[in-house]
Amino acid sequence: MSAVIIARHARTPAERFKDAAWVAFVALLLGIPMVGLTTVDEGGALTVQTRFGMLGAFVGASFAGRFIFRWIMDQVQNRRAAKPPVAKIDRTPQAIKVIGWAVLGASITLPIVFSENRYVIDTATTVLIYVMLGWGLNVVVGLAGLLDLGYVAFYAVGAYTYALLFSHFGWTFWEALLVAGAMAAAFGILLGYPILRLRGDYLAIVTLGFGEIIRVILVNWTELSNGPNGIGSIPRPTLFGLPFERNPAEGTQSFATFFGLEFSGMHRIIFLYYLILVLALLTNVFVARLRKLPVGRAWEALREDEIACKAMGMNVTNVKLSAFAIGAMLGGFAGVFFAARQGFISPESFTFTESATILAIVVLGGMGSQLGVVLAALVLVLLPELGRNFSEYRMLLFGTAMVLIMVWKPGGLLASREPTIRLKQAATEGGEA
Amino acid sequence: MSAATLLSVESLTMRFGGLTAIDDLSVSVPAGKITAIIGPNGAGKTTFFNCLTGFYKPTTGSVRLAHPNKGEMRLETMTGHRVARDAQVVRTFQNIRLFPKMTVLENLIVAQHNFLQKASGFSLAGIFRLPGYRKAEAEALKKAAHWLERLGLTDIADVAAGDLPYGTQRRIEIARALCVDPVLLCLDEPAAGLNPRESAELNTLLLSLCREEGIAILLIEHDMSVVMNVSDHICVLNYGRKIAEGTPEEIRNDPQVIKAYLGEDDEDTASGEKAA
Amino acid sequence: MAYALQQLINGLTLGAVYGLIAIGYTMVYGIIGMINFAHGDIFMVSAFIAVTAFTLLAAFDITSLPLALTAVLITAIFFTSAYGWAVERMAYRPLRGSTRLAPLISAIGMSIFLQNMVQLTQGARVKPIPPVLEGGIEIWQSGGFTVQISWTQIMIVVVTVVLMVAFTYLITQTAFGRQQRACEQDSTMTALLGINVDRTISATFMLGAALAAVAGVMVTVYYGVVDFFIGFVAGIKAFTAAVLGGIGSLPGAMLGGLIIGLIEAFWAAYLSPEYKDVATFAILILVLMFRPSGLLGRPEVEKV
Amino acid sequence: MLHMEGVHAHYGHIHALRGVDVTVQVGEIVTLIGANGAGKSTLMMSLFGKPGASSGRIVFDGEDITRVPSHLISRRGIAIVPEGRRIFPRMTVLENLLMGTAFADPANFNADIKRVYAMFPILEERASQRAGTLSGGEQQMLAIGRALMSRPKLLLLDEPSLGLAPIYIKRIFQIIRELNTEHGMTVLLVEQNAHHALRVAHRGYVLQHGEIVLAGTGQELLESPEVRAAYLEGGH
Amino acid sequence: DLAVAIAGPMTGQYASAGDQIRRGAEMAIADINAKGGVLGQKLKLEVGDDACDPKQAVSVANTMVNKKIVFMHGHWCSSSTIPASEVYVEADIPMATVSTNPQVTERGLKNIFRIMGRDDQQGMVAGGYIADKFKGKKVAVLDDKSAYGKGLADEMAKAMTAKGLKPTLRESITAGEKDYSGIVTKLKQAGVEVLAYGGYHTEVALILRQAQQAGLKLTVMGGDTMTNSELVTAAGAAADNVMFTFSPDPRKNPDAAPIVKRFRDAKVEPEGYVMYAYAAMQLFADAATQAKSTKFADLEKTMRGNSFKTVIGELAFDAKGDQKQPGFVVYQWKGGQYDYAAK
Ligand SMILES: Nc1ncnc2c1ncn2[C@@H]1O[C@H](COP(=O)(O)OP(=O)(O)OP(=O)(O)O)[C@@H](O)[C@H]1O
Ligand SMILES: Nc1ncnc2c1ncn2[C@@H]1O[C@H](COP(=O)(O)OP(=O)(O)OP(=O)(O)O)[C@@H](O)[C@H]1O
Ligand SMILES: CC(C)C[C@H](N)C(=O)O
Ligand SMILES: [Mg+2]
Ligand SMILES: [Mg+2]
Repeated sequence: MSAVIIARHARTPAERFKDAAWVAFVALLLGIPMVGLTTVDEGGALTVQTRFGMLGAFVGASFAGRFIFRWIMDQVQNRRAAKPPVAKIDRTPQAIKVIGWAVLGASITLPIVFSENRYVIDTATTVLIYVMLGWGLNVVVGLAGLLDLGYVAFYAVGAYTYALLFSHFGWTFWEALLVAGAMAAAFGILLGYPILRLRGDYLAIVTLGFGEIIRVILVNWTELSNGPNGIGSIPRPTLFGLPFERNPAEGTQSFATFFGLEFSGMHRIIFLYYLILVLALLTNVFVARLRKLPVGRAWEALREDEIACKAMGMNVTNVKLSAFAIGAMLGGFAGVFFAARQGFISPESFTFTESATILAIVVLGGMGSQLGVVLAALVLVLLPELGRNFSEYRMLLFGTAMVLIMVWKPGGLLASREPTIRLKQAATEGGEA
Repeated sequence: MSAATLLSVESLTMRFGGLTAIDDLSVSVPAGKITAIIGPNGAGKTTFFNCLTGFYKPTTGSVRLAHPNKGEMRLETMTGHRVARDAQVVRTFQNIRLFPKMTVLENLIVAQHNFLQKASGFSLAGIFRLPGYRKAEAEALKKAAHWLERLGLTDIADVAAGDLPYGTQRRIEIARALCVDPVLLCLDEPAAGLNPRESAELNTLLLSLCREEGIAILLIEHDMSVVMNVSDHICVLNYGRKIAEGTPEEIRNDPQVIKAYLGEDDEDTASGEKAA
Repeated sequence: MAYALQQLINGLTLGAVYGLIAIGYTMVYGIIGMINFAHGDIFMVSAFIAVTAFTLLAAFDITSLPLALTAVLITAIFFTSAYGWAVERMAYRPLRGSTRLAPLISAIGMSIFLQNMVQLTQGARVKPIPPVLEGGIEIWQSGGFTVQISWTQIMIVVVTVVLMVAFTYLITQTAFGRQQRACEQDSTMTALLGINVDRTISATFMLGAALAAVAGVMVTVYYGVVDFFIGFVAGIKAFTAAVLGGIGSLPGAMLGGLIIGLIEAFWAAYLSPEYKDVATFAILILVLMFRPSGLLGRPEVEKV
Repeated sequence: MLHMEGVHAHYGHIHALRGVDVTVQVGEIVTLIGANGAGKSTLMMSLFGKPGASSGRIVFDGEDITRVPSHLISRRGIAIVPEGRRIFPRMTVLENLLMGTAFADPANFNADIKRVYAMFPILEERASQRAGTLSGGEQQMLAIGRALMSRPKLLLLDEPSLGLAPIYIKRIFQIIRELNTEHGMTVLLVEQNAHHALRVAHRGYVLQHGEIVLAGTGQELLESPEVRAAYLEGGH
Repeated sequence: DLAVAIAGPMTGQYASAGDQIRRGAEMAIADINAKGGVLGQKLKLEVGDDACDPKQAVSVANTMVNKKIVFMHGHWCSSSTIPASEVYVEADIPMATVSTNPQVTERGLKNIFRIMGRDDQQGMVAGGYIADKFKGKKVAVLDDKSAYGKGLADEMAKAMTAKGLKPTLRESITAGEKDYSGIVTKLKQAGVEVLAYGGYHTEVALILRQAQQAGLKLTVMGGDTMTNSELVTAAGAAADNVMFTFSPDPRKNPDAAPIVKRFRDAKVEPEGYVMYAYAAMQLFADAATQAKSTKFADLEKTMRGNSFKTVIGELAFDAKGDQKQPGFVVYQWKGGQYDYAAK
């Protein structure tokens, strides 16, 4: 509420100065122990080193930064205040549609434009994996409102299922895909069952614990998972049986020889890209359709009010379990793809940080919004990538960005909710039928 | 009272620690009629509803429903959702519990979850939008539209339920409960927050639900202009016990009820004037 | 037997450390109903401040132990509280009134930020201090095995218990504690009753950070080594402890911490240390299945 | 005592108050009536800045409080029984009452709590029960009791009779009158029970779609045909 | 300009190793450029941060491919090196790594050259030393469950057992925790005097400190990660009980003396991986100069066929890409410095 007051009041330069001075003072307090002082190791014992210059620079920068920031914000607000508040027509749904199609178009043409740029396509593939994971987790968190901090467990289950099916039985990607999905779904139910009665943050810690349990088991149960060494040489998916290899086995064709192309590593990269694009789009259609089905509405209703759901005769247990199972299954699919793309998996890829990133994608995107997930995945994957140029500042900037985006858009990047059914439109549709 | 008994509650007791909220209560609710449960604040009315509808497990006692199609059912043994789904005993809440971010129409469609879920082949048929499911959906929509119309909510069907005024939300809750096809509809203070004019409209609605659709109604209400005008039968609770039972006329003049609940008549008596 | 006793002592001390961090967690949770993922990192910051302070004191030749400890505690509490305040002000206050998950994500971002900030400003290397409080008592000897309890261990347990009692009193018995709880349950209404919600929340964060600061100093003294990564594990363990004991309950946080410390010690002592985290989480799940609000958490009865 | 001038308020893009002018004199009971969604609750909450007035002026005791932060408003002597009661469900009844005294003179505490317990004996019986498990009507009594604990100069009551048994409704209106005459408390009252409300009120306003459409003394409004048709009689 | 790259954990838990690599490489590149570069072109260093996360490692690899690097020194963690190498091999980029897991070279990739020994050799040396030196004493084998630590510990246990010294205890701990009093008590109870440890130095320091508090005197045998002087800072005097295996100390290489001095002048102690990074760049510069080309086929042939003089000694590779004379030596810390341990 204090923000509201500030917003209405045109600030004088003196006030702005005072505000910035206060910020500088806080910066000084925070800076003394961290920036101004440090300990260095001089031959086995620590000594304190002072860095007053750096501290000064830090405080000065805080002051200037705050002063300029406030000034700009005030300008913006004044301009906004000058305009009378008009009742805006909510055009978001149309806008979202347009952006959605644009993003789709861009993602289809991307490999054509960047056909020689391995990095771009590979990074885009990573983005799509996260998009798919985000869409999967969105079912659990965004729609059903169940906080899941251990989503990575299902991703791991999918990846390891494929890796193990391959290494023990020689199953291919396509054969393993469905089994791995089912396996992950089973794990989803396994996790869901004991925690049906938990709410909110209790759910969070238990799911987090579940993710850790899976990871610790993968690390320690060496006979099964090869422990921390991971499983390698996982085969890449083929295109209807055509592998992407330079030297196909005797008497078989590879993609390059079949189409009479010269072998290039890019073929596989592009193929993997389109594969995950298709998987992700299928996920999207699947989830979007589910949302308009009774289960989907039940998930949302559950998020809104569990007790009212019960009073409407809804079996809340089944609804929760179905959310966990379907979310887990989608995570499992993504896991299979991940294993196939990396060719090597180890427990290190399935840490809590990974779960946190996926959750951040869902929340930053705007819970329940499909396009929001895409935007958030783009931001969260590209930020650290772009940040590579800043090397050691990379993760610092990443953390800062996460906070800033949340503060800037607390509801997520795209936060509007589209009804699953409308009276008007439904009536006209019904009329046609 | 010659009508068949729909619900019979026998020696129901509900204790919370040392507090006895319902004390050896026996009530019978006739089919196709409106039965009101009244009583001072804290008498145990809402607790009684909670025991009927599976939200609380009563300490002792039995609740038997003579379901018109399914025979006798023991409600006290059924858990939350089964009371609504199988026994078709549906309730509203004293503190409104809508799905606030969903639209009014969606609220009404969610109430038909079980029917739709089956029709969607547990989503398998639904995901491919097979005709069977589409037909079911159209049917559900028709039912929702019907109740929206009856409760005057058609214009706001596509508005998020949580953004609507209190009185409107009350009506949505009733519409939503009706979408579950109740045999017995339990309303907890449906007129709270309605003005006299709206209460009168509610009266009309309740009467028509009962008389035309044959839905039995169990009503908790403090607004005497509603209770006295629509009830066929009134049951008065105090400290979890039944202190009186009878027609509105009998109850209005029952000295015990006046003392514990209605208060001495004075020039302020709302019941008469409000409905004038 | 002697071995079991020693493991019990180890477990209790470890549990007290978890408990101490968990109290801060649970207190912040109790006021804004949000998991402050950055709490572990605040604790880490305080450990770094403690290291700097100890080193400074050594440089000035201040060797009196009580004096040094007090000075370090005060310094750490002062600066760490400033961090607690700033984190709340920057990352959480702007999110007041949005969904529950928004501050959670912001907290994760803050945690990443703090970790990397410390890594950048203080270096990625571990920071050791020379042993501060040495020695202890030998309690028992049997079969060639001496059971020891060090002064540091005693200090940690005592400090934790004292703080737990003091803060439990603060939260349950004082007007300030009542106002804190009110903020969590309905902040709008709390403001309507004349209470400055922002200030109450800030104060709670500072208190939470002060608790983390005490934990940071204790850990620095006990283990003698800190690095920028210690907040993560400690944070997760403390969070688990808080939930196990019943989030929002201070004695619960303490109890949860002790139980986890004991499970870890004994599981590692008699079964496989590899699976001790699995054991901890499995027990957590088991407990929550039967007591969905944790051991001492009040069951959430929702009257309908 | 209270003076609202051309107050507008919004929820997002919903324009809930469209320039309301309301005045409450010291020692008056003023009532607001209006249909569902007219903006009655919004008007009360806008005094506390939730939602804040986007334009217009609110003056209390000669001071402009339009932009004063919410928590400072109650300290000037305004207390509210809000819509939906908003008791603290996980606190005991006593703690809820104590919350009402955050800025009251502790010397009055014993007298105040006695007065509240006398009004609603059930609260004394249940002093250590968690408020969330109280019955609806008990919660309403608690909300009223909490508001009275701070000895406000101006008491805002948003549908105080909601969920109360008839015997208590009568009590409530008696109490309002008592507070007003014996303790000189000024009251702004929103009621669906317009009959009761207009009868105890010195003056009343009729709110429609966020605008004041009618004002007058209680008696005038009671007799006004528009009011009777719209709010007092069952529509048939 | 020619782009060459290093990759490793520049952030995260193992950032101090990344730091060493960077310093070594920067110095090497400065030196090479000062002498006119390679084939007339100046070298330009690209730094990739994988934080020891396999997924990021692949991403870094792709970035590097895009930057058209001609040589990679890295990655550091075996679990990163393995997946990343599959990217480099397709892009025809040779890499020199210090990752020690056998799988790094066992997969038959032709672009990998390991300028460090392997965990199995390392484990063999360490395990053999323990068996010889501490015959009859109780030895516990402990690891931290990382790919590196567990592999090393397994090899040590194998080698010891082969030489007739069976470990008394075989346990794992979780890296990143602070409290190891449980395991220390367990060691004390079992009367263990020697600890064979597979893992990183941070945990060893804590275990030593806590053992000291518990009145337990432990001798530790570890792997290459114990070169980090953080161990001494953190463990204090107890560090003198730490032995480890490492390639012969490049700082002792008389040929490297001027370089060592230059590092020390720049306030960088050329410990751990610093000199390896330097050597990797030398390896590339020499190979390119000899091959008169930076084409993969030429470089690969030259690297495999010849031997190179670097600051860490002569480098020559076998068909798999392993160093021909890995020569692990047992070291011991003494008063803040490490030196060859008594035979
Ligand atoms: N879960 C619970 N725990 C403890 N006491 C409870 C619980 N639920 C209800 N009670 C108590 O039981 C009594 C009956 O409550 P109930 O809600 O049934 O009253 P009611 O008749 O509906 O009253 P009202 O008309 O005010 O809504 C009340 O005194 C209430 O405080
Ligand atoms: N939190 C909110 N968000 C959006 N719109 C709201 C919100 N609260 C109220 N409104 C809208 O503002 C308008 C005024 O509502 P308000 O609650 O003030 O009416 P009221 O007169 O108190 O109605 P009632 O008699 O039902 O209590 C209504 O149209 C309502 O839909
Ligand atoms: C010591 C380092 C080179 C890293 C470790 N040897 C590994 O391969 O993971
Ligand atoms: Mg009730
Ligand atoms: Mg209202």
